[in-house]
Amino acid sequence: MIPVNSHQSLGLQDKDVLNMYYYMLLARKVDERMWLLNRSGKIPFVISCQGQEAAQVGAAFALIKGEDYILPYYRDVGVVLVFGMTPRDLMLSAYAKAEDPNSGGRQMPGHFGNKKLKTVSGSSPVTTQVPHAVGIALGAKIKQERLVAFTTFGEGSSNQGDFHEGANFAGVHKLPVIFMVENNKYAISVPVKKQLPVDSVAVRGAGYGMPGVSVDGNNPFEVYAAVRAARERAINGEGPTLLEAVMYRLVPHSSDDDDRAYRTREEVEEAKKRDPIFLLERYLYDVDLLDDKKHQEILDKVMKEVNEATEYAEHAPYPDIKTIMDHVYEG
Amino acid sequence: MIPVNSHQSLGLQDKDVLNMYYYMLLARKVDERMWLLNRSGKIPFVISCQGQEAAQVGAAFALIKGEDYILPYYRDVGVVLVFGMTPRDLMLSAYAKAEDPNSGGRQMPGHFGNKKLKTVSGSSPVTTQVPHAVGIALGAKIKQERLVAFTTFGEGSSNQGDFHEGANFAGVHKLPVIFMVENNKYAISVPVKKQLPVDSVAVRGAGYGMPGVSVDGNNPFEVYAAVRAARERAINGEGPTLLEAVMYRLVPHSSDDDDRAYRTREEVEEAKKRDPIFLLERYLYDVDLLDDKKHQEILDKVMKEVNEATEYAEHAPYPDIKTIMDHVYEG
Amino acid sequence: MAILSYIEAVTLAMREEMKRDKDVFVLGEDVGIRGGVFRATNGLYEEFGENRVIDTPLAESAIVGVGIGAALYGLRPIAEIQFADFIFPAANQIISEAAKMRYRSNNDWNVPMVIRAPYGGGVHGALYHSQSVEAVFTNVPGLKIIAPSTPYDVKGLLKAAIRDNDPVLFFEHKRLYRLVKGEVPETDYTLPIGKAEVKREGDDVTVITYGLMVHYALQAAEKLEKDGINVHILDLRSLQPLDKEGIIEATKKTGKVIIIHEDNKTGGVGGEVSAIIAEEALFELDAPIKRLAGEDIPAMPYSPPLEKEYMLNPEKIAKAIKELAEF
Amino acid sequence: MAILSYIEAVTLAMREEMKRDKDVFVLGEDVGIRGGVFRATNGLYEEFGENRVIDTPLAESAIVGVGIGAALYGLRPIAEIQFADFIFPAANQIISEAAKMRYRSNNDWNVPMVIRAPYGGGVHGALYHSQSVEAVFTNVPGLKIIAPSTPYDVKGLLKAAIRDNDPVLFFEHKRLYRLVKGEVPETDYTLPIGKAEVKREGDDVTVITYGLMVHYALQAAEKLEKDGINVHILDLRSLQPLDKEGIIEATKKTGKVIIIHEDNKTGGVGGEVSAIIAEEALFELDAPIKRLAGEDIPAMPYSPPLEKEYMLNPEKIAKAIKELAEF
Ligand SMILES: Cc1ncc(C[n+]2csc(CCOP(=O)(O)OP(=O)(O)O)c2C)c(N)n1
Ligand SMILES: Cc1ncc(C[n+]2csc(CCOP(=O)(O)OP(=O)(O)O)c2C)c(N)n1
Ligand SMILES: [Mg+2]
Ligand SMILES: [Mg+2]
Repeated sequence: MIPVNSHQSLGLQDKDVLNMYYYMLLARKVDERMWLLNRSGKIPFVISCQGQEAAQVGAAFALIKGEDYILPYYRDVGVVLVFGMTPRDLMLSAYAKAEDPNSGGRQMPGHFGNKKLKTVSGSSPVTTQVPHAVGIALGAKIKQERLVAFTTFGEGSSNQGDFHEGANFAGVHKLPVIFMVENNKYAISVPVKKQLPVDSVAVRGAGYGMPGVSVDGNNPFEVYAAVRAARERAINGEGPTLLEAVMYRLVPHSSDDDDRAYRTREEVEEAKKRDPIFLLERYLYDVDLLDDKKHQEILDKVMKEVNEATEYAEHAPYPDIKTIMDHVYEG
Repeated sequence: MIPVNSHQSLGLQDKDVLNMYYYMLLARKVDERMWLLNRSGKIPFVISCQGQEAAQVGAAFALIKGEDYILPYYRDVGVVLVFGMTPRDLMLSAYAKAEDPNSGGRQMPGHFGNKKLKTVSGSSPVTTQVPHAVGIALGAKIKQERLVAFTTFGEGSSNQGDFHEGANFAGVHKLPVIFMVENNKYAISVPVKKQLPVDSVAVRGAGYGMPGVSVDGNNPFEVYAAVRAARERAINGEGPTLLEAVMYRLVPHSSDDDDRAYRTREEVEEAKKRDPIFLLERYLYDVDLLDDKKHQEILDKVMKEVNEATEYAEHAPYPDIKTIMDHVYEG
Repeated sequence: MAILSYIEAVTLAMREEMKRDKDVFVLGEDVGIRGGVFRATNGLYEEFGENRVIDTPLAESAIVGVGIGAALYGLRPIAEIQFADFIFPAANQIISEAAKMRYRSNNDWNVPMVIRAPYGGGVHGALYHSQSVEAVFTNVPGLKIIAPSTPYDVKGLLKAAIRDNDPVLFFEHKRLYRLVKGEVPETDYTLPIGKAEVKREGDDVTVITYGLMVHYALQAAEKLEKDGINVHILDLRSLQPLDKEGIIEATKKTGKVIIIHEDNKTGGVGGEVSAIIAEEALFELDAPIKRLAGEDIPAMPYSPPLEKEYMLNPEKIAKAIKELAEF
Repeated sequence: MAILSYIEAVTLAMREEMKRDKDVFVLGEDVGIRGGVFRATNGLYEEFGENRVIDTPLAESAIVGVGIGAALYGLRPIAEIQFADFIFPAANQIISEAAKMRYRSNNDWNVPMVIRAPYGGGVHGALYHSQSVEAVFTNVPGLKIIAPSTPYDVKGLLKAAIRDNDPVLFFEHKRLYRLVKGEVPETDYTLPIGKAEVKREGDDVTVITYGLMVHYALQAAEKLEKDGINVHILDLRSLQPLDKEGIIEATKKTGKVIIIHEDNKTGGVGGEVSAIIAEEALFELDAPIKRLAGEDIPAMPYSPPLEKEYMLNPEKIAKAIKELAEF
């Protein structure tokens, strides 16, 4: 389903594409491991990236690490990995250990944040990061620094007032910010047709004087190209862009959810045929960037990282209870 | 500027048009009187409809009194008059007297409300009425009653989250509600180009799966036709409509404002040439519905009402201070 | 009489009221076919259909704001906020609109709406799925606020809330949903909003509390009984209005008062309760009015040892009561 | 030393800080060419340009949320909420985001932002332009809350707030804007957040208060002086954190405490102050802790007699103090 030999024309080198594959696989395997750990009672909670890795990794590849800011949402394992978060970091967070760089074990997994990686701390109430991204872009404009703020959120979350207020503010001030909706068709149990009266969130861009672009979220190259174009626009002072990457949430909402209550197994199985990992694998085989041996090598590398990360996190210490009052205020 | 003989084709009879003129003039004269009373220290505050009467009266004429609900905003003197609020009611409110049917003198003028008139009580924080209108429309749908909820707000206020959340909800559930933006070019001192990255709020309709229609707010017939069409749609289960009536706020934001700080006198003078009262007068003369005598008759009638209302309100009693604790809760 | 869990009592109250009055309906996120993320609306969609059990878009200000509109129209909405932590996007609709509608319209319009929200911690919910948010709303006249502790109280108070003609915030402690079971009559009873209840008689120390802490206090009292300390426990049940007489009576009972809540201490409901006593029953006191409450941190951490450290428990409570008894 | 009005002190503090630190900027509704509806940002647009004095769209959640983002980026935003009554659309950004950012990121990110909001009544502002909203935020650790009463305190505390590395709500009593003038040094001074100040020494009755009520209490004290009643007045200045030691010391001074605020009594800041005293200085008391506060109505009515009835004034205050003195 990814058109053969489409990556070159987008300026992606062969090694980039393999690298994308690596990150997508890494995200998937970290995620799968967390489910296992959850089901065996080792960690209390997982929220998944499964099905969204292509969009996440494709997007992050179009940004510039060290310059751009990201304000990811809870599913963005792919985004944060590309930006430098390690599987160990993620596992430390899943186990709520002291060394977790996101929050020192204070927040649930999926609440990413790391100043060094320009990854802005996120919370649970959805869509609050949208105005923050706009504020960072405003800051960059005031300070005349060339960078973008990139933020993501679900299609359900795009119905929060903060989306509207943030997008409008960015539009008025032509700020260097990229809004990317990861439309995975569900908001917990609520299907997109009960969330939105339109087929695509991207149509809302026009209302904020910005391009609204909908792309195939299972194709990392398409997402890469769209984010790259949006970044260009932003950096050139042409203002924000609203992107929508369309995909499917392959697993339940979270480890607390049971999706059999609200969607059929057939629907899920059907979607699995477009699993982005699988599609990119097929592409890589088709364009001869991957064969069984190379494939196994990558898989081994990924699994080694996941194993080591799990091992490390499992044995890492919890935060000291004496720290509970720390950092309410400065000092 | 109103095309000659345009009212008949819209289904408006001569007497309707004269009636519209009467209400517009009444709104204007009530408003002008309030400024006088304010400047002479008799009432603490005025917020004006001046320049917006055509849109307000045109819209209200397209609704059905006794069936439809209105959720007006603070400038909608024209809307509420057509729906049955009297100049006396308005003056009682301006003087904050006990008999004020809007709030018993508890709220500032412009905070309309009267259950008998299906005029829903409004507050000061802008745009909160938008979800209320949607909720009324939802109620009507649940109870299968044929009516619409009509709500208005300024173009600045359309940037609040509540607009987005309300419009989206209405779109998803295809509810019988009409959103009308009165785009008078300013939100206090902030011109529309600092509020909106688009030329017209109406373009946002598409994002909510509803028609977005922008009309000349100085032409009551155009507004009437647009609201009537929106009402048809709504009643037929086709869902909500977003209308924008474009006009100009002819006076300062309120009696506390001084608009010389932020807009030129030339700009205001220019806009006064399109004063909707003046345009409709010219139209009525042109189509021979008005001559000097008739004009004077209407003016006399209006001024008599305004005078009597002022007189009555001025001498009406204040609420008893013993009532201050009443109606926090039922009983 | 059936033995129901706390959450079953929630569901039952809604079901009974929806049967009784066709104007009652439910709206919120995932309340439909999913039956709510906690399953509080379980079965209602099947029984009453999608016109009366409405899955809304993910937008709390609209859930409450649209609910207000429907209430103005004459319906009786029950809005579910999925977690109390997510009530703040709706703060303006609750505080500026629902709470003030009757007063501002001089009794012309009113908002008969219930807003249900699961709150509280001890469920690995971390910073944003564990909060106690009730105190934010206790400075807002026009609202009623309920926080029941038992299945019996849940049914009686939720039914009362649904029939009330003013907006009611109904806070359900999510840790209690399946932890606590109790007898719930099949009869159609309601309980008065604004009345506290003595959950245990005693004459040494008075505990004033609500929610999960009622149970922890009861456990602490059992333990202390053996040490010869008799604990009197008042369950506030309603946080707005507070039952002043009940509070003062409970104070008189022992002369030693400790107020306990899971919520942060500073600015919590305990402050108001203490102030009422200090203003109206000072000379009944034999000891300072103590407050035992959550630490003043932004919210409860995820990491199990930190969560445990934050949460009060029967041991911490027993210790504090004992200290006060020995004062 | 210049004599400035309260609002001039607000403007001066911002101007000085904007000169001192180019990362400080202002955003809000009508703050630009209009200089704010109260004129608090008067002249700043002309002096610092539209890049640092930003007229935002009419959307409070964005004003605060965008401010938070800019603060995360390293700037120091001063966000103006036009009237405190309109802060609630931003409640989620304030409570869930600004207040929790440092804690949730384990000290990695922080929000050095000031949110200024004119509050309070007595200005014919009616239900939605007169509210005292401070108590809604006092249960939220992570925020600091300031409510100064004099031009001197305004300048020192606003400058401290701007330099603070955590989010600060800065409530300005709008009735004081032009009512009160006072000496304001030209020097670059700050005042400590969290410190109350004794505004009058006395030994019969202690008044604990803040904002406009400080002035009314001072007037009442003048009057009572003639009756031989010496009133001790503590101006809290900061509502979060509260100055516990200052409160206890002021309590000890007289043994008779009356807490006064314009805000509704129930759930107001007075409850917390009273609870602190009842917990930590009970035996210093010679009388019940009194609270004199706004009636528990949703907000202050427009009609002049009702507004007057709602507002406390020096007479009502003197009466209450006198009663307490005679207790
Ligand atoms: C303000 C708020 N309300 C409710 C929730 C509970 N909640 C968490 S995720 C979610 C669904 C989000 O759906 P969507 O935006 O489509 O993102 P997805 O999970 O599908 O990626 C809900 C309702 C929340 N986190 N925040
Ligand atoms: C939530 C909120 N924020 C701020 C205000 C203060 N305010 C009152 S009217 C107004 C401008 C409204 O502009 P617009 O929506 O264009 O309506 P107009 O007054 O121009 O008709 C502002 C900022 C308010 N009433 N509510
Ligand atoms: Mg989704
Ligand atoms: Mg306008």
